[in-house]
Amino acid sequence: MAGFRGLPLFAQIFGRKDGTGTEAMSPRTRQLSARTTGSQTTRSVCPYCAVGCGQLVHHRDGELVAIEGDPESPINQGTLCPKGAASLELLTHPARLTQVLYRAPHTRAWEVVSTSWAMDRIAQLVWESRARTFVKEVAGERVGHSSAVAHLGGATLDDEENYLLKKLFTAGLGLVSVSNQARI
Amino acid sequence: MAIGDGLASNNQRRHLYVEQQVTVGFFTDPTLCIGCKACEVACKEHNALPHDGFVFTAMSYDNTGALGASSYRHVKFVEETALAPDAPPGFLFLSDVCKHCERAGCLEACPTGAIVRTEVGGVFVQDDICNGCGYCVVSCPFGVIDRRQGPVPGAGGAHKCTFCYDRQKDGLVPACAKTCPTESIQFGPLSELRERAEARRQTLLDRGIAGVSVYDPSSVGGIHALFLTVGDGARFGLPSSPEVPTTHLRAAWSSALLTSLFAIVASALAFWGAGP
Amino acid sequence: MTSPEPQTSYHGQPVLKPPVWTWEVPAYFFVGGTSGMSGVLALGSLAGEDSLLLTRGLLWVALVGALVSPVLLILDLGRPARFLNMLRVFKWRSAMSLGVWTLIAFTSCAGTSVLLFEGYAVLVRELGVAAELVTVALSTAIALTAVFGALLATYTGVLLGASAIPVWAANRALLPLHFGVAGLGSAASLAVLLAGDSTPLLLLLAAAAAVETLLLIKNEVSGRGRVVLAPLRRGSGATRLRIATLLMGPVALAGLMIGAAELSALAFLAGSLLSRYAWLALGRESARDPRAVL
Amino acid sequence: MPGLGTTLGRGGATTAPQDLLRADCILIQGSSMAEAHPVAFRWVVAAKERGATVIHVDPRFSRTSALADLWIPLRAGTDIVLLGGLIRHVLEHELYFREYVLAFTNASVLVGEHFRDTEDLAGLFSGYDPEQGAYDGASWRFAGDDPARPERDETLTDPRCVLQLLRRHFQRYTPELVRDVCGVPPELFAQLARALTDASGPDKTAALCYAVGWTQHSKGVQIIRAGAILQLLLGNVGRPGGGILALRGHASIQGSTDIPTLYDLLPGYLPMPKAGVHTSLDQYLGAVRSRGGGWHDADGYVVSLLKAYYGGRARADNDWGFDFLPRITRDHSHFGYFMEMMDGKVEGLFVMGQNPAVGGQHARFERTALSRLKWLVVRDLVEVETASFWYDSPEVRRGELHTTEIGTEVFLMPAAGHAEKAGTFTNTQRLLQFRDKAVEPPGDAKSELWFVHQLARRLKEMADVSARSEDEPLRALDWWYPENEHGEPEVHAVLAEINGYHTEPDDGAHHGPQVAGFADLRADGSTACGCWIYSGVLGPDGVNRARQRAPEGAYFHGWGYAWPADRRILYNRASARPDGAPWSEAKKLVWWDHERRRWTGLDVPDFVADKAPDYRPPPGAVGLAALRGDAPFVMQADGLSQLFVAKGLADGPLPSHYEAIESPVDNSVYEQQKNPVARLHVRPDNPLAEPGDPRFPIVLTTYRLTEHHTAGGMSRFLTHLAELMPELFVELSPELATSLGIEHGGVATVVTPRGAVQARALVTARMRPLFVAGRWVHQVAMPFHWGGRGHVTGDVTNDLIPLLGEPNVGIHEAKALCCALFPGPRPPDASIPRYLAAMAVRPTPERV
Ligand SMILES: Nc1nc2c(c(=O)[nH]1)N[C@H]1C(S)=C(S)[C@@H](COP(=O)(O)OP(=O)(O)OC[C@H]3O[C@@H](n4cnc5c(=O)[nH]c(N)nc54)[C@H](O)[C@@H]3O)O[C@H]1N2
Ligand SMILES: Nc1nc2c(c(=O)[nH]1)N[C@H]1C(S)=C(S)[C@@H](COP(=O)(O)OP(=O)(O)OC[C@H]3O[C@@H](n4cnc5c(=O)[nH]c(N)nc54)[C@H](O)[C@@H]3O)O[C@H]1N2
Ligand code: SF4
Ligand code: SF4
Ligand code: SF4
Ligand code: SF4
Ligand code: SF4
Ligand SMILES: [Mo]
Repeated sequence: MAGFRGLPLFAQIFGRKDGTGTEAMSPRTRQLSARTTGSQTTRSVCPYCAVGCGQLVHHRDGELVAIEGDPESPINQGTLCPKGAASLELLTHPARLTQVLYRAPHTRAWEVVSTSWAMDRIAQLVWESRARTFVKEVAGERVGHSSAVAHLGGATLDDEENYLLKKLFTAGLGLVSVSNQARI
Repeated sequence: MAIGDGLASNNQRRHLYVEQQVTVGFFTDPTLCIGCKACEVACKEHNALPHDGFVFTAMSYDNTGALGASSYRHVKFVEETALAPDAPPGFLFLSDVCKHCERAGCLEACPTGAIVRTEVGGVFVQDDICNGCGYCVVSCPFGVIDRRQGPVPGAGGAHKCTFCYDRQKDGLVPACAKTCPTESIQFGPLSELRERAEARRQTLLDRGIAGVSVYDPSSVGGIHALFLTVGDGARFGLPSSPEVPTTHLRAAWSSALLTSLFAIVASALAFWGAGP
Repeated sequence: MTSPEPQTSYHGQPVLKPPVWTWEVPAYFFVGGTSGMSGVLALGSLAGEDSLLLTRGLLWVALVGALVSPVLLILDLGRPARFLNMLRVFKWRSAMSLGVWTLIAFTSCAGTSVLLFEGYAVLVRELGVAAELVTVALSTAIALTAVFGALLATYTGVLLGASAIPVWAANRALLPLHFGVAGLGSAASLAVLLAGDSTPLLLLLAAAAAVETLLLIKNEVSGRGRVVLAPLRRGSGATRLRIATLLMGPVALAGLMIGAAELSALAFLAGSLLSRYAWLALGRESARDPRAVL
Repeated sequence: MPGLGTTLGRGGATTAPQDLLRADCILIQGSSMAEAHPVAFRWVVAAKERGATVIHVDPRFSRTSALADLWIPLRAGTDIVLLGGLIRHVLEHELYFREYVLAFTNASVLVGEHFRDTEDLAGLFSGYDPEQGAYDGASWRFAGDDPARPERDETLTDPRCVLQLLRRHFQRYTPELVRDVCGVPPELFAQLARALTDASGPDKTAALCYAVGWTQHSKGVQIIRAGAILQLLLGNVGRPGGGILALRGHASIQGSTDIPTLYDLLPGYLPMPKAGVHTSLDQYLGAVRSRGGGWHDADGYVVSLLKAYYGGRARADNDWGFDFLPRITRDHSHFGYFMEMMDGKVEGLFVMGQNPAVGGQHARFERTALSRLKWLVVRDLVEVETASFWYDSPEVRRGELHTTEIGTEVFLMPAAGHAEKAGTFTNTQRLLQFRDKAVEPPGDAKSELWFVHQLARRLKEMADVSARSEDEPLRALDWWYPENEHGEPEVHAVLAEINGYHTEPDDGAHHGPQVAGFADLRADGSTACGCWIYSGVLGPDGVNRARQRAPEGAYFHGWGYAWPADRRILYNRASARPDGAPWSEAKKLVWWDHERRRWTGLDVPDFVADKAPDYRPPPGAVGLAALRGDAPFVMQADGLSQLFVAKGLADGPLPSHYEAIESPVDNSVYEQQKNPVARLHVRPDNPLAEPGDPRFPIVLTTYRLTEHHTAGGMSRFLTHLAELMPELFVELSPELATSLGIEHGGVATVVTPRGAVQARALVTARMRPLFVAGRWVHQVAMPFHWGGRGHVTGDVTNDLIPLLGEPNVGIHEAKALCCALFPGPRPPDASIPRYLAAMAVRPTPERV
């Protein structure tokens, strides 16, 4: 009988309703709640442009649920532009890379390699290229650099990351061909 | 309320409108809109909507084209070619959305009760009920609701703006209004918005902007998503006098009943008269 | 290009959504109309004499149509498995809701009628139910079949008329008549084809054809220049509707006049079917034209 | 950002978008703020609603123009003429804010007598060496010996004083010139001038917003200089609702200039040592330090940086490891080394968060250059075109490159996204905002922090067993960071090093307590600091100020941390009169509290807190003490903003108009056609159109769309963004479309000497031909977000753009060049010769 009572028609007849209001709601509708409800929230900053809008990253059990503007941020006061609003898809879309891909010289296809192998190989390549091309001095002037191993990028990276990159590449390895979007 | 009120603004603060059964709405103001489409994206992200095709329409910067089963917000780009060669061109943006009509054609038409009126006055399609009969589609005088074509989640059912009923139940502002960077979309109690819309109209008239009006057609008993229009509303694709389809019921049923009567009588007469 | 036309619509885009319905819906209109009006004829046939066989046939047509109708309806649903949700509510303002309830009522009545009709002997002779009682029940059932049948045949006009599609809404009063009469004529035509012609059937067919002829004329002469009615003037919907009403009206009449009853019946049936498709096409075209509502 | 750096003292926006709310007028020029910084534009709209006048100067009528009160269309690349016209207007009509200009700028300073202006030398300044294509700026110096106390003429009448030089220099920038060069009618110019000058004065301010619409020119720095001069003359810098808002690009572009991954800078805007120039630490410090002003303390910053880099190996006896640092010898910038790459001189390249195959200039050149590498490491969220150049590029499709012939070893490594790692972004308003990590990155995706740390560990191990002297810096590198369970260094440890610490550990720890700010930094090895301007972000109390989220007050201190020292409006001492009182009640920000004898107000004073307004430096004073109490530009040797820049710019002390390198017209301002010191990189694989080349009569400018992000890696792969702008298009006027037979919505091909690109035609009255120097000039505009991958693909606009560089920062010229336009698609092989042949016979389009 409970099922029958739950039927909107019943509610309609006995409640003199026209079937367009809450009486016609399904159990699911009655239980609706926002997808962010009950999730954990981490404060973040939009990864796209330099406006630096505050974001709230909602996640549950290690999975992202939603990313929205942080209403407390004095920069954006909860709002976001279309890019910021698409941040969830940015992190969750299926084209995200999840493995290290490697292409050997002259071959036609990617292969999946382990991260540690790739790191060892990259370290080796850096080491060799730098050794081959290191210039100690030019015309008696101290140079101490290699310009043949280059770096590009940084404006999407964190300050801490750029700091370590510059420290390793320039202060450690003596690489000078270092550039990022600020140049262009 | 002004842009920059932040947490104090209706667009950001949590609310109890559902519990308190306050009728809420939108007021969308093209004179504040920057055509960024954040509202479209935020809506799609929140509702996990599929894309609507990657089609270049050449309709200014609008490649969404229309509201539909997978686009609940649609920013319209109205470009006016310069009338005088050196006058600045007009370029107006208006974020269109379901009107959540006071007398909603879709709601009245729905045979399953899938469409309901919520506590806050929104018109809500219950996806778990809708059987995809499509009657709401031809019953919306604004061309809003549509049946989603597969193969995508929610295919076969009719969809449109939910007024973020799920969010509102938890005291959250609709995703589109919350994200709008310039508060071109304002969310709040409908009565307040009506006043604000009128005040805005007056302000703009005072600033010398001609042809400003509030779009709130009485022919459907008023709408819950008010718009400001500049110049001819037709440029924004807003019907001048939308009709609630059920206003035609009287005439149509009268005709149906008379026809029925005619058929029954005629057939009786035919057999009776033709009898021996 | 420097003196542009004033903008009268949003990039010429449609304001309304076209109907999403496919072939099943007009087919259902046709089947529902024919079977519904067969119920009406069944009632009428009771007034005649010696037409019990005809009554029986008409009831069967009504029942078969009643059973085919939901199949067509369901086929068109975006989510066919949810057809039964139609029974969750009863909404008098929704022509679709009323229609479905009508269909159910009609199916029940037609089914009951057929059952009573076919079970008459068993009921009276073997189960000993009073013959009067069965007769009254049967007559009532047939009467109700007729009433619901007539509504079934005409509500589809309400369904379209009470919509936002301008050309449908503009014809709200006409469509139930148009569809009802088409149903009546179709029922008569089908009966002619199945049971052979008889005066009452031919009379009814003639009456239906006459009404459709009038409607054809009305469509051609009135409403010129009205934007909402533009689809009736030009386009594939208009062509289809012209052919359909020509078939139902003048052609069927002509057939009757030359005594080719079967031909008339066939023409009418074809026109009747086509007219439903025509109206769907007209609806699509109407929805596409922003001028009709801006 | 030397435009702002040389003029004002620091290379950052002086203000924040939120402060625009207090502006009476907002001039947006060289930016489409509503489109590229939509949320920052929120504050423009808010200001407009409060009555501010919003002006947009842009070749395109854009979504920004739509919201502006006034749109001024101009020919791309002519901003200096318009700004020069405004400067002239302000000077000629004595509309400048005299008290401000006199006290806070170097208007009264006298320039040495050897200086010759462009007026005298047909568009060149004195000191030009045509052989080198470079200036010797010696003759641009101020009169007198002590830069901290230059000779001044407070009456502003001496013909050698900066104000009079300005007057003379801009004399020819008349409204008529503006009309003839920019295409701006005099009435419109007058409206603009009125709006700006009306919003200037003690109780009014106007703000200026610019972005890459100004920088991406062969004279970008000087355009910014012109804007800054105008703002200074109007008295708008350092005041609420005023200032110059440089709208920067990526999430942490400001951060990546502050802590630069750039060849010529070290953290905190310290220059990279140059071979043969900075031969010793002393020599280096001599060049970096100034006698007066904030740069005097640079020795502490430099030594602390070396201590942060080399730890215990940086000692007094080895010049704190100064010689561990490499020296730069030439242009090692993006373009510089891509040229070398093309010539086979670069072996390996790391690309971390950039996509030069699409975003790079002359992208076709850059993609081809990639194929000459021995190895390439790309780290990104998706497989961007830079990673797939060897099998999926226009060059491979056209048969210019063959996959199996490409010997490059390519690594494509998955990067962690912003919510998958913790770290700090520095936004356009110099605000450091720390993000916590929300979730783990997917699969094998790792942060750059992890990557560089793991690479460093491996390389340091190799160095430890090598005996080579060149590996000494690597062995010396202080790589002390504790690791977390993922093998990632603790981000707070890195931030602590950036902030700086006392080197003396208490108890066997790596270091002592963190320093409280850059004032604590010493040149004696007792402090280490990775980036002095960030010092204070993670002080001795251990509070990460970049992570703070408790905003308070009008400038919401307590939300993030703004460098330097949490000052939100730079040079804010200028918001008070020389005597320390606010200019007006309406525009008060920082003022002198006579009672407490301190600067106080709504912001952290950008000034020595207790230096009285009437302070006059004693003879022999150095550093900040050498600056007067009414000199707000504390990073300048004289404490004044520099209307005339005597030192530090490659292309002259004053902005002067040169045509874009590719321009349809001759320079009508000077005989000198183009920036004489622009880096042209002319070579057969980088051809340029000559000025007025009849084959390329149309001005092409490029821009971004709200719906996409730069090279597309963060937008083309997202359905919700890709569907909004699915195809590359070119915007053109109805007049041009008619004359070329191009249909709205149809396909057109854009051709420059470097490439041919196909796009859909968006014919719109928002693009407008301009009447320039007696003829109609047409402009077309293209976004540049498409490439070969993602949900939506298309030709690469940057295949059209030349590789050439502005002389100070090497920025390319993507905002003004020349092209030809054809109806219809380009042939699959993009055979440019075919187009060039066809072009020879085409008449120049006219307005129809
Ligand atoms: N949606 C979105 N936002 C972004 C980005 C993005 O890709 N998409 N990118 C970010 C990045 S990296 C950056 S650097 C910024 C850039 O931000 P903006 O500089 O605002 O971006 P653009 O669209 O490249 O150029 C701005 C305007 O300059 C105009 N312009 C072109 N030539 C000239 C000229 O000669 N003079 C003047 N006055 N104007 C000219 C163009 O028409 C355009 O409207 O945006 C950031 N924000
Ligand atoms: N014609 C023309 N060309 C232009 C311009 C123009 O105005 N006109 N503008 C120029 C300007 S201002 C700029 S800034 C450039 C921009 O051009 P690019 O910097 O080349 O382009 P982006 O697409 O921003 O590249 C950033 C990449 O970083 C990736 N990424 C994001 N976060 C991370 C992370 O945490 N780690 C790693 N490893 N990767 C990450 C993104 O997926 C993206 O692929 O384009 C320039 N090109
Ligand atoms: S939300 Fe938009 S404006 Fe804000 S930081 Fe992100 S990209 Fe920039
Ligand atoms: S606009 Fe259409 S879909 Fe929305 S409530 Fe009204 S009738 Fe329904
Ligand atoms: S399609 Fe769904 S929502 Fe629309 S009328 Fe039918 S059942 Fe109701
Ligand atoms: S209210 Fe919610 S569902 Fe409706 S348009 Fe806004 S975001 Fe979309
Ligand atoms: S988010 Fe706001 S400003 Fe952006 S398009 Fe939508 S309504 Fe307009
Ligand atoms: Mo950028």
